[in-house]
This record gives sequence, C-alpha cells and structure tokens, in this order.
Amino acid sequence: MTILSGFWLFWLSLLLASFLALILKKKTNYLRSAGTLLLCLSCLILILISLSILGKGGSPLEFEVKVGSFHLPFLIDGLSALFLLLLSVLTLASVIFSLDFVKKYKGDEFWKYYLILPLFIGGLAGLLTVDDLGPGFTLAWQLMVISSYLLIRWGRPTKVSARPALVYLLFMEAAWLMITGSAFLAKGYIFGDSLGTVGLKLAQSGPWQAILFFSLLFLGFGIKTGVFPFGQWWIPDAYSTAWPQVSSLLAGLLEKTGVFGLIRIFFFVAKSSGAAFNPDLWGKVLVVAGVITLFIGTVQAIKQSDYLRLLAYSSIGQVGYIIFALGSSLLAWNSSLPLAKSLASVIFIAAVYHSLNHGIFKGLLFLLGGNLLYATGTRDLNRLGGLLSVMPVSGFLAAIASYSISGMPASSGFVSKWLMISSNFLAGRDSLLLTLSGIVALFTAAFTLACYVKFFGLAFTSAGASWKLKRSIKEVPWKLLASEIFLTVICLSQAFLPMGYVKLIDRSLGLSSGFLLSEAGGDLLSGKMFSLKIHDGQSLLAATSPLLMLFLIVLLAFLAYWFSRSAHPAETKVPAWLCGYQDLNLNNVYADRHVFSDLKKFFWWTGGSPKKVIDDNDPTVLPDSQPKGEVE
Amino acid sequence: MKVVAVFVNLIYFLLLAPFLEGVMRKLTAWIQSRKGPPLYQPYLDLLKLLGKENLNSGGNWAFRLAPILSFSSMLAAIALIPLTGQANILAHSSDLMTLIYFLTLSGFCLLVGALGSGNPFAAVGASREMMTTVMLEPVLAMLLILGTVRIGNFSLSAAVSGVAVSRGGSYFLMLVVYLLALQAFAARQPFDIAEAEVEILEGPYMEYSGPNYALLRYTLNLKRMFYAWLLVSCFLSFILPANFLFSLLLQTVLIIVVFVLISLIGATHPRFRIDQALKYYALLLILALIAVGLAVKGW
Amino acid sequence: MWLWNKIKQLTIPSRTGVVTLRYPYKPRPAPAGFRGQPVWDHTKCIGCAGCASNCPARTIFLRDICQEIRILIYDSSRCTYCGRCADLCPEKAITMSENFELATDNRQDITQTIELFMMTCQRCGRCYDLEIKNALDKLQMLGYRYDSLEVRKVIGQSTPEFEPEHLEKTATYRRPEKLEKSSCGKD
Amino acid sequence: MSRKEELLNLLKDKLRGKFLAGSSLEDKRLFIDIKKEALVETASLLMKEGARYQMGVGYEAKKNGQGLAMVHTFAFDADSLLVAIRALTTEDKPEFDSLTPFIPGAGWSEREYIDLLGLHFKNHPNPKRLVLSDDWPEGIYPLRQDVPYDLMPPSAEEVAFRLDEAPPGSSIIPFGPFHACLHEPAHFAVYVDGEEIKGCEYRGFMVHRGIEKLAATELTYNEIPFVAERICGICGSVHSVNYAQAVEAASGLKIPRRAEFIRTIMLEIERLHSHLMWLGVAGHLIGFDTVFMQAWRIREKIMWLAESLTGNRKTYGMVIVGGVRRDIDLTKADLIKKTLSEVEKDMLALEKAIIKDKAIHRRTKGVGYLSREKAVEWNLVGPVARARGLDMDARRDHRYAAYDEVKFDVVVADSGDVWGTLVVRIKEIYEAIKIIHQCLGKLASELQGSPLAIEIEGPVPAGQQGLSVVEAPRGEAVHYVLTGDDNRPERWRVRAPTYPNLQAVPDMLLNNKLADFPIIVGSIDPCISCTDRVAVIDRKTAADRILSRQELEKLSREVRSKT
Repeated sequence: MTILSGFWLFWLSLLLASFLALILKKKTNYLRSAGTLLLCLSCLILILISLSILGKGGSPLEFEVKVGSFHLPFLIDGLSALFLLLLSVLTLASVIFSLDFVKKYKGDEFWKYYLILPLFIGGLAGLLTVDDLGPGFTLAWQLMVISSYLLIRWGRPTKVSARPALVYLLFMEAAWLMITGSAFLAKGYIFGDSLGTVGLKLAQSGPWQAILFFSLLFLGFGIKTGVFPFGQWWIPDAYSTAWPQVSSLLAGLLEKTGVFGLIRIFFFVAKSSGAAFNPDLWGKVLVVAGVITLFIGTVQAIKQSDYLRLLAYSSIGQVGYIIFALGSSLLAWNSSLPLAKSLASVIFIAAVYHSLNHGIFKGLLFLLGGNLLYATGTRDLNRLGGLLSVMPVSGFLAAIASYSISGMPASSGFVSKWLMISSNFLAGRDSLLLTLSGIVALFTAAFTLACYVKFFGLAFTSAGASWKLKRSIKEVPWKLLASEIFLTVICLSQAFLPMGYVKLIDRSLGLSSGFLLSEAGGDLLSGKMFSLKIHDGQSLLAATSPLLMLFLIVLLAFLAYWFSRSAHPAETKVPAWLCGYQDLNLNNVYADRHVFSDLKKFFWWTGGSPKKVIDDNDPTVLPDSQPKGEVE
Repeated sequence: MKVVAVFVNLIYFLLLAPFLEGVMRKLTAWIQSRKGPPLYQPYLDLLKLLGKENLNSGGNWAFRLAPILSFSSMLAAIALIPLTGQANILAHSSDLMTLIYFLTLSGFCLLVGALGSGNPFAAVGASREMMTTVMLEPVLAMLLILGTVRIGNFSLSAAVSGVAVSRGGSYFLMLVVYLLALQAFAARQPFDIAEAEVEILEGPYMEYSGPNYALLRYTLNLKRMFYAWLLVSCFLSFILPANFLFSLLLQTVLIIVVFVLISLIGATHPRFRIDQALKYYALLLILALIAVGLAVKGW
Repeated sequence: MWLWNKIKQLTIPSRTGVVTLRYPYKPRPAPAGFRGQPVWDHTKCIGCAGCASNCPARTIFLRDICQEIRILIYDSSRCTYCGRCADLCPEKAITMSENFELATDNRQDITQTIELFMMTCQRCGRCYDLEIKNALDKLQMLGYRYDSLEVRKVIGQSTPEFEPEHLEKTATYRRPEKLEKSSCGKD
Repeated sequence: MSRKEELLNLLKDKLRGKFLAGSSLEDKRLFIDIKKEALVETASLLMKEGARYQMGVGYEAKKNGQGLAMVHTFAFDADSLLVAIRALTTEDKPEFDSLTPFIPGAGWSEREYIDLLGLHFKNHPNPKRLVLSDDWPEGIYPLRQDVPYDLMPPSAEEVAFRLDEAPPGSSIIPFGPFHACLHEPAHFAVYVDGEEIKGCEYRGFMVHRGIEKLAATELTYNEIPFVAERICGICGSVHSVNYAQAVEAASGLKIPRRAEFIRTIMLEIERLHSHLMWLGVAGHLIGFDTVFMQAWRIREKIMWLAESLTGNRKTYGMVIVGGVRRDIDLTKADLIKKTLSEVEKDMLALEKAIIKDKAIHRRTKGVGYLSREKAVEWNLVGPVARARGLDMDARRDHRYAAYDEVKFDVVVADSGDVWGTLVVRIKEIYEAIKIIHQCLGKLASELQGSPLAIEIEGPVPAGQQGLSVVEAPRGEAVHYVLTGDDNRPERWRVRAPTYPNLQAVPDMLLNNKLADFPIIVGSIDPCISCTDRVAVIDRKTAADRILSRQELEKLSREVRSKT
C-alpha cells in the first residue's frame, strides 16, 4: 500500500464517519462507537503516513488532483508530516475523550457532532497538505472554517454561542480573502499555482507588491494564529464556547495550522522569492508582533475567571512565543555574525518544538478543563477548589500539564523555552531588539507561571467548596482519563527526550525542500538522548538536561524528607486556622477574582478584563451558593 | 574535584545560612536597643521545630510535598552555582536558565502548598508572593543576562563572572538596581509583604508547623544567603583572590556584610503595601532593562 | 533627606545602648513600696476577717474548723495585688512583699494558710485583751473571736476537712448584704 | 441665665406634660426625667441645640416595680454641661423609640440593652445581637435583677452568628478573635475585593467579665475602684478616677484638693504611657519594629516611675472613693521631674528620627480617612476625633480633678487620617509633661500637708445619679452611677472611648487596602476589654480552674475534633 492510497483511505474513513452520523441519527450508542472507531482508524492511518514519510527512507509525497478545471497541488513533506502527526495524536485523544463526554452533555443531538467533526479534521489535514493559495487551499480552508463554525455554534446554547461563532466565521473569511487574494500580487499568477511557483513569480514582481504580498499573508495567517490584536477578538470567545475536546483541537491544531502557514510563507515561499523577501524587516515584524502577543495574551489570561477563557488567552500568549521565535530566527539568519547565523536554525527548531509541545499540553489542558466541566458543571474558577481530594487523577494530570506549560524545570515547556530563549540571547548579543524581546519573553514566563498557579491552585488545591463538592462530585470516567494519560505520556516524553524530538524536527526539515535556513551553517545542537547542548566548536554555550534536573530535585527531596522526618514527628489532621471564630465556608474563601488583584490592576492597560462567567443551564451545575454567612 | 565542589556548595550554604539569620536578628536587636538572641539561636529554632508536631490542614499531597520540594529545588539551585567562580560538574548540563527556574520552582512549591492549605490568609500571602515573583524574577534574570551579553555564553559561571568584567555604566546601574531589589529578594522589610505577620499572619507559612515549617524557614534562609552571595560574586568578583580557601573566606565576610546591610535597611523601614511595592518593582524592571540595553551597546 | 532620617534612626541605639536585661539571671530590684505578693505575719494576725471582707477579688477565705481553730487561706491565683488588705489590716499583719515571680503549675505553692487559735469573750463577745507575756503564749493564743453577724458571712462554716475542692466551694458562698467599714478592730 | 437653666426651660416649654422632673446636684450636670413618648423629641431637641451624644444606660429600676429605665446622656462641650434624660417603661411592654435613625452613634448603646435587658427599640435599623455570645439562650437578660451574676446557661451546639450580606463579588477575611494585629479578642469580618476592603462587620464583646453586674450585686462602693481599674489594662486609672468622681458627685462628696492634684498627675502619667505604647504599636502595625522598640524603651521609664510612685507598673490602685491612697512627696516629685526630663529628651530624638520619614508617611497619610462631618456623626472622641479637626477635650471642656488650674493646649489636626492621629498623639505627650510639671509645682508650694482622702460619712443616699467624664488617652470615658442600697450602686455604667470610635471603624476601613487594616483599627487604639465590660460569665470556670498541660491539650483536641 502506498502512502498515497493511505491518504485516500484516510479521507474515505472520515467521510464514512460523517455519512454514518446521518444514517445512525437516533441510534446513539452505535453512532458513538462507529464514529469513534472510524475516526480512530483515520488517525492511525494518518500516523502511519506521517511515520513512513519521516521514517527511515521516507521521502516527501507530492501529487496533484484535478477537480474540473482546477489542479489541486498536494505536498506532504517532512514539516507537513510532523504537523499531521500532531493532528492525529490530538484527534485520537479528543475522540476518545468525546466517547463519554458527549453522552453526558448533549443527549440525542450529538449526531451533529459526529457529522461535523470528521469534516473538521479533514479540513485541518487538508490545510496541512495542500500546496497552493488557490482552489485547494480554499477548499480545505472553507471545509475547516465552516465545520469549526458549526462546532463552536453547537457548543453552548444559541444565546451564548451565536455571537462568538459568527465573529469567528467573519474573521476566518476575512483571513481567507487576504490569503487567497495575496497571491494575485505575484506577477503572472495563475489561480492554482503551487507555493513554490508563487514564490518564483513573486521574485519577478515589484518590491511593493512583495511587501504587500507578505503583509497580507502575515495578516491572514496572523488572524488565524491569533496575533495581537486579532487573537483577542475571536479566540477567547470561540474556545470557551466550543466543547472542550473541540477547543483542545482548536488550540492544539487550528492555531498551529496558522503557524504552519507562517512557516510555509516566511521560510519556504520566502526562499523561492529570493531578493523580494526582506528578512530583516519581516524578522523584526514577527519578533515585535510575537512579543506583544505573548505578553498581552499571557497577562490577559491571568485576569480570567472562566478557566476555559484562561486557557484560550494563554494559548494566544504561547503562540506569541512561537511567532517571536520564528522572527528571531529570521533576524539571526540575517545577522552578520557567523554564530548567530548558525543559531538561526536552532531557534527555528525551538519554534517548531514549542508548537508541538504547546499542541500537546494545551490540548491536554483543554481536555482537563473538560473534566472539570464534566464533573462540576461550572466554568467559574471562583466556585471551584479542593478538587484534588475528589478527583486525584485529574488533579495529578493537571499538575503535570500546568507544570509543563509554565516551563518549570524538567518539563517539556522548559526544553522548548530554553532552546528558544538561550539561543535567542546568544544570537542577539549585539541586537538590542533580540535581547530586550528575549527579556520580555522571560518576564512573561513568570506570568505564565502565575497563570497556572492560579488555574491549578484554585481548581484543585485551595479550600474552595471542597466540603460541598465531596458529596456529589466524583472522578470522571476512565475513558476521559485515558485520553489525557495518553497525552501526558507524550508530554513527558517531550520533556525527557529532548534530543529525540530535536532529531525528529531536524529530520522533518531535511525532508522539506526549499527551506530557507537549510544552508544556514553548522550544527550547533548536540547532546545525548536526555540532554541538549549548544556548542560553538570551542566552548559550551548553553546546556540543559531535564532528566538530570529531575534527578537532582528528587535526590535532594529525599534528603529534605529525611531531614524533616529525622525526629519522627507526629502528624495530625486539623482544620485551617481562621482566627478562631469563623469556620471555613463559602464566603471566606479567597476566590479567583481576588487573587493577583493588584497585579491585574497594575496591568489594566493590557485590557482583556474578564466577563461575568455564565454557566450553561445544566443539571450538573452546582446549586447557587448558600445564604451568606452560613457556617457549615 | 568537580564533583566535590557540588558538595562544598551544599555544605557551605546549609551550614552558614542559619548563622546569617542569627547575625540579622542580633543586629536588628541592637538597632532596637535590645540584647537579642544569641547568634546560634536559628540553629536551635530549627532543631526545636524538627521535633514539633506536624499539623496538616490541607489534607492533600500538594500541601505535604510543597515544603520538601521547595527546599530541594532551592538546594538544587545552590548545587549549580560556581562558588568562588569555579564551575562544578553540573555546569555541563545546566545554565543560567536552569538556575532561575530552580529558584522560581522553590517559590512555586511554597505557593502551591499555601493554596493547598485552604486558608484565606495563606491565599492572600500566596497571591502577594506570586505578584512579587512575577515582578522580581526578571530582575534576577536580567542581572545574569547582563553577564551573558558581555561574555556571549549562557553558562552560569560566565553569567556570574561576566557582570563585573568591565565596570561601565551598565555595571553601576545594575548594581544600583540589585541593591534596591535586595530587600525584596531577601523578603525583609519593607518588602516582607507576602509574610506580613500583622495582617496576614505569615501568609504562605501560616498553616505550616513543625518539621515542614523548619524546611520552609531553612529555605528562606538559604534564599537570602543565595541572593547575598549573588551580590558578592557578581559585583565584587574582581576582588576575590584566586586561592579557593582565601576566596571562600573573603566571600563569607562579604556575605556577612551584605546581611548587615539587609538588617540595617530592614530595621529602618515600615512594610510597604503590595500596590506601592508593585510600582517600585516596575521601576526596578525598567532600570534593569536600561542596564541590559547599555550592556548590549557595550557600555 | 531619606538617608538622613535613616541615619538618625540608626544612631538612636548608640546613645541609649542596650536596655534589655538578661532577665532571669539579672533581675532588676523592685522599688520601695512595691506591691508584690502579700505576706501574712501569723504572729500579728488576729483573725478579724477584715482583709477577707474587703478584698475586691474575694481571694482571702476564712473558715472555722471548730470552735477554737480558724483558718485563713489566701489564694494568690486570683489576687490582683491591690494591697487593700494591707491597708485595712488593723494589726499591720499583712505586708506587700517584693516577690512577683509567682508563676507555678501548682496552686499550693502560692497559697498561704494560717491556723489561728481563737479565744472568745463569752460575756460581751467583743473585747478581749489578753496580756501576752512571751512568744510561746503568743503562739498559743493568736487572735480573738468577735462573732459579728456580718463577718460571720465571710467566714466559712465549720467542717473537719479543708480540701482544695472546698476552696472552690468557698468561692461561691453568698456575700453579705451590707458591711460597715472597719467592722473589726480593737478601737 | 445659665445655659443649664436655658435648656431646662426650653425642654419644659416644648415637652409640656411629658416633662417629669429635672434635677442636679452639681451645676454642670442636668438630670431630666421624661415620659418615654418624648424620648425622640427630647433627643432631637438636644441635638439641635448642639449636643454630642455620649451613651445610653439601661437598667431595671427595681424600686416599687418601676419597670425598665433607659438613660441617654448628652454633652454640651462648649458649655461644660452634661445632660442625662431618663425614661421608664413597664416590664410587660419594654419598648422605647430608637434614637439610632438620627444618631448613628447610639446604635450600639441600644443594641446592648436589647441583649442585656430585653428592651425593644422601635425603628432600630440593625437590631442584631451585640453583646451576648452566639449560643446565649433567648429570653435570659443578664442585667435583669432576677438573673444571678454567676448564671451559666448550658452552651448550645452549632449556633452561628449571621453576618451581614456581603457586597457582591467580595470574600470575607476573618480577622480575629485571635489575630496578630488585634491584641485582644474581637472579630472583624472584613469583606474584601482582592486587596481592597469593601466593608466590615464587627462581632465583639468576647471578653465580657460581667463587671457592671458584679458591681450591682456583689461589690461595695470602695471595692469597685479596684475592679474598675481592671476594666482596662492601659487606662485603668481613668476608670477608677471616673467611677470615684461619679460616686462623689452622686453623694455630694468633696474630696481634698491635694488628692485631685495627685489624681491629675497619675492620669497624665498614664496618658504618657498610653501614647508611647500606642506609638510603638502603630509602628509595629505598619511593620516598623524599630519604632515599636524605641517607643517602648521610652515608655519603660514611665512604667518604672509608676512602679515607684504606686507600687505597680499598671493598675496603680491609687484611687478610692473620697481621695487617693498614696502621697506624692518631695522625693517622689524629684523622681518624676528627673524621669520626665529624660523622657522628653528621648521623645524629641525619636520624633525627629521618624516624623519626616517618607516611608511612614506613605503608610499613614490618607489611610483610614474619615471626614469631619462623619466624625461628628459617629460622635468620635479623643485623638481620633482631634485628628479629624474636632476641637474637643474633656480636660478642657468638662474640667474635673485639678484640670481647672493647669494650662495646656488641645492638639488638633485636620488631615482626618492615621497620620493626623499619630501627630496628635505625639504632641500630646509634651502637653502631658507640661501638665505634670504644673501639678508638681502646686503640690510642692500650696497643698503641703492636706489630707489624701476623706471617708464617706454614713450611707450614701440611694437613687442619686452621678455622671462623670474623664479624658482617657484614647478619648473621653463616661461613667454613670445610680446609687443604690446595700452600700453599692444600683447601676454603674461605663462607656469607654473605644465604644463610639469602634463603631466608626467600618467607615474608616472602606476602600482602604487590606494591608492597612491593622493600622486603621490600631489608630483608634481599640481597647476591646474596655468596651466589652458588661455581660456575664461564670467566675468559677473563668478563673478558678487550673488545667495541667495535658488536660489543656486534651481539651483543645476535643474541641478541634468536634469542628
């Protein structure tokens, strides 16, 4: 079986899944199993396809499909394969998650979900594989946009979801107009030219056309990825409206297709367009846009009380990191210093690495948000707390995911941020822009930490309503957890096998022809399985080893444990001390709206003030808080 | 030798840190016309706490694990540092980001533990501590990045020694910033806002007792000593002799001097409010940013 | 300006020096007239119950064990050290000592008990002036009995035992309705 | 026609049939009996005439079944006049009209008697439980005559106090009863939005010692000063002097002049000690422990001085009804002079070191602001009022003891915040030193050899009212005594300065930061036990059981496991 036929098989099973949903409308149980089975099948096929391309002896797949008078060029090179891999992994988790999640939420109507979801995935896969800005792109884009519009639209009651979905649709259509329109700026462009051809034709166009071309594409894909301020306009609303497992795909992948588009434009089309592309200008644009996005997005995330919105804002911030890294890679490549030039590819790898990482842990976090929604029915952090004792597994997974996204030592977020920031500083030694933006990125890392301390702390630890929740709230079904454990394992592997992933990305770049940085310079990244080093030939510039860090902490933790238990102290369970008059009740919990209040006020100018959290009218929603002052 | 250096780091900090608290208490007492406790009192306090009952109000693993992880990640940070400018075995797989994140992790664990205790006072304290971390961690990072920018190497020993390589405008500006931030790093007045015992009763530490509290106190002592050490070895590295023992001795003396400074400032200031402190930290951030900018330009 | 203030604050201790003491090792003597723990001089006490009936804290108790023996108990745990007893004692048998370190975990340590051998004037019940020749006589005949009705209420009823539990009962006895000032005394 | 007669005529004129009687033993007091229907009318008349509300006194008038009585006292500061209006109601319909709707400061005074006497106040805006503990059973009113002073009803389980409705979006931070910034037990439920205070509810009266009930059932006239002194650990003398003055006024006793001077000296020494202590505590509350230690170092000299003069550091025990117990002779006067000069010098040095400290300004200026109008509305007293531009001082306005013969300034600031209080308190230290020097001069020159105390001649007539004010360091303290039979007062009511000031604290806290809570509450120098003096607890269990360490631990564990 060739890869190509596998590709068609993938589409076939997707369409079949969609078709089955139409037939099995009423037979919900059959529909769930059949839909899940077919979707899983298509994901597995996709994984096989990507692995056979990335694997030993693999090569890019390029083919054309004729639809009427249009030629649709397809290209599955290393980069596409990498993102397809991410797509299939996330989809797999999301589909398994849905299996039980939908049962609780939508009753008989979830056939619509199984009708649209395959099309959405198809759209995403299409976007990652088409190689033009014309008919193929349009087809894939519209498939993705309309299907995701419907998914968002059906995520919550019409009253709440109509507006976000519409806004989403409008922005996506505007982006589509810009992207498809941009290609007409290239001299002699024919609707349906492949990307490489567009680049070559652009090289013959005037300088202003080139600038306009890249601007339109930057805006188009920028809207998609959520660059400031576009992201703020649609992302939070859309992500908090769709079902969590859909949001997990939206944040984990839909944004990444935007990143993918940016990479295709600024690192592939740019190369073929030659002198028409100004790396200095576009590097600066990307860096500035990225830094602003990452800072504003993350600061706004801190202000949110709706944990799904918090995750949405935070994914704007995280994508900002990727855009920043792409820009700084361009700048480094353009630099006159040989070291910086060769660091460019390291920074690029960091950007791709962070895309993969973010895809996984943000997908995981949205699924965990789904757990919370499933178990408690509320999306308001103010009303949560103390869930660790009733949902221990979810809590543990949330701890790992939050830990990873905060980039704490020995986590996947740390590896990619380390790669990004250290190489950025090394490359930008003499560049004020790079150094200062690197500092902002570091500064924002602290905000990310604050954000997830809040998410994890207020949902799972803290006092919250734990005594109240204990009565009715249980751990979610194992299928939900299984999908999350699957993602957690991948997340951990990203943390502890950095070199493996770097090699994978390296290989995928090697399999992608027409890569801008392919002859940037020597290979600075080295390292064994568990460690990464940046070495310039003479001296070690930077090094990290997550596993060693973990080992160090655990070893010292044992020391600390021995020290603290050396006198064999007794341990007693006591209630929290509230100065002796009040007992812990719903009113004296320091809830989410209070946490970091001064910091929120201090950064009022970043906007994104939280809206009142509206919980859907759902039987699982907690009864309203008790009469004030009631002490239990 | 390079392996031994790790242990030297740990032992040096573990032994000296409580003593420095003793120095601080004695000096503060002198400013307040009091006798003050003997210098070895902090050691006795730690021993006493080890034997006390461990009260657990959180009832979850996050609360129990927090002090242990906080202590161990602080120690992990200390294990990395190039004491007297000499890199140890861990330098091959760590750099300044590792250090910064270990330090952050230590504070992060405390916060998770504080939130895990379920106490609103601890939550207020945790919220304040986090705001402080958010605003101050970049200042620390910028100090080390200053060294990186000078030397062009991301490793910790380069970052530490790089700060004082040339003593131009950026050096002095950064020194000023660091001195202004010192009290906040050391969590002493006027910046002991997160602990503020009169309003939020030691904030994050509130629910901890016995050995768990001993670990957190020890962590605090180590943290203070670390920041004092950083001041000495970043800004005064050029006066340290080459001989390891002499250098260590001089460093110790200088660290004590830094603690004298901390005590003097601490004893002559009331506590700031968090909103006032945030403005102050923002000023520090901007100054530090300017210092790094100057360093990039080669000044 | 800021620095100048701080320097001023730092120079205060250089003028005043260290003012705290190594307390338990180096106590500071109490001044003259200090009102510490009251001490009863059993050789002077006549058992008139003046102290007991004027004690604002009601912490001095009297009790007749039998016709001849009256017991005075001073329970320091509730004493406010006002010195009112010393003021009012007609015989100056109570002095306010300089002793103030009275913390203890055993109440008996700070409780004073005096056993008085009482004589009663059978005729008038009031005046009794036994000329005491020597110390031995004094020891035998401490005090006199003046069974005024008011004071009777202050003085507990006769019981053979006198246990700490009884002391607690003593604390809740009914108070007199009315007390004339200096209801006892020789003049 | 004096102001007093004017008022008397005015009231007679306006109230007509509802006016029952007006009397006074002294020329600066006016006691008026009215019918209860006229209570609101009389009070509003007095307020219109420029009165300042002081306190309410409720008691059970036991004589010939008169029922329950409510006394409201008012002060005319400009005319040195105190007015008390009394109304009676029957026991079967114990209802009065509430003054609170137009005198907010009367709120607590009335709530207190809802609890203690079972009175009802029509139109009271917030008739919640104030004094009694949460589990005190309904229907037992401790101040009624038939309730014994040592009654201890069985404690109820799971009774909770209902806090007010919190402002939307706020959480409660529970301050107290045991909190580092409160040196005595009291509970503040502080409603916060983030770090900002959006409201506050006070639940206090946790250290009731039943002193007033005890005085009315157990103690005698001359035992009460020693108990009164223990109402407060800081301004004890104030209360004993105040009580003694009230009894002396009620019984028409004129005490020796020398005793009045000695009382004045002790009151001012107490003021010195209290102001220095407050300064230290204020320093501590803003986290400035050096100010704390240095202020207390200076204060320690005053403490030693007091010990030499009276035999004790605090609870001087100097005052009895009719005079004082100890003399201040020439050697003691020299000691005082020497100590005061040292204190003045030290204080000047400390003041110079801190008064211009920007860091202190930052923590105190604009913090706990309350406008002058609000201060009048809440009847604030003492330095808290003077910091808000109210020029009032009982020492000058209602001269008592020897204050008519000494000269001093009343320090007033108008910043209306904690900073103003700080300045007022520091400046008053120097004024106090000035007063003591003047008194010592008089003692040495004119009053040599006069007696220290005179005895109460015969039984004190029952049914007399005495009203006395003393300017405590924290503000004006008011004592009301109604003499009774059995050598003890029938009703003795104490209103400590904290009582009105504490009622204004929620207003002061509004929109301040959580971090400023300690200093704002501290700025009124709350004396919780002063304020909480009433109600009843069982003396037996409260004081007389000694628990071993094991027992105590066991007990606390039991309590803990229950919750």
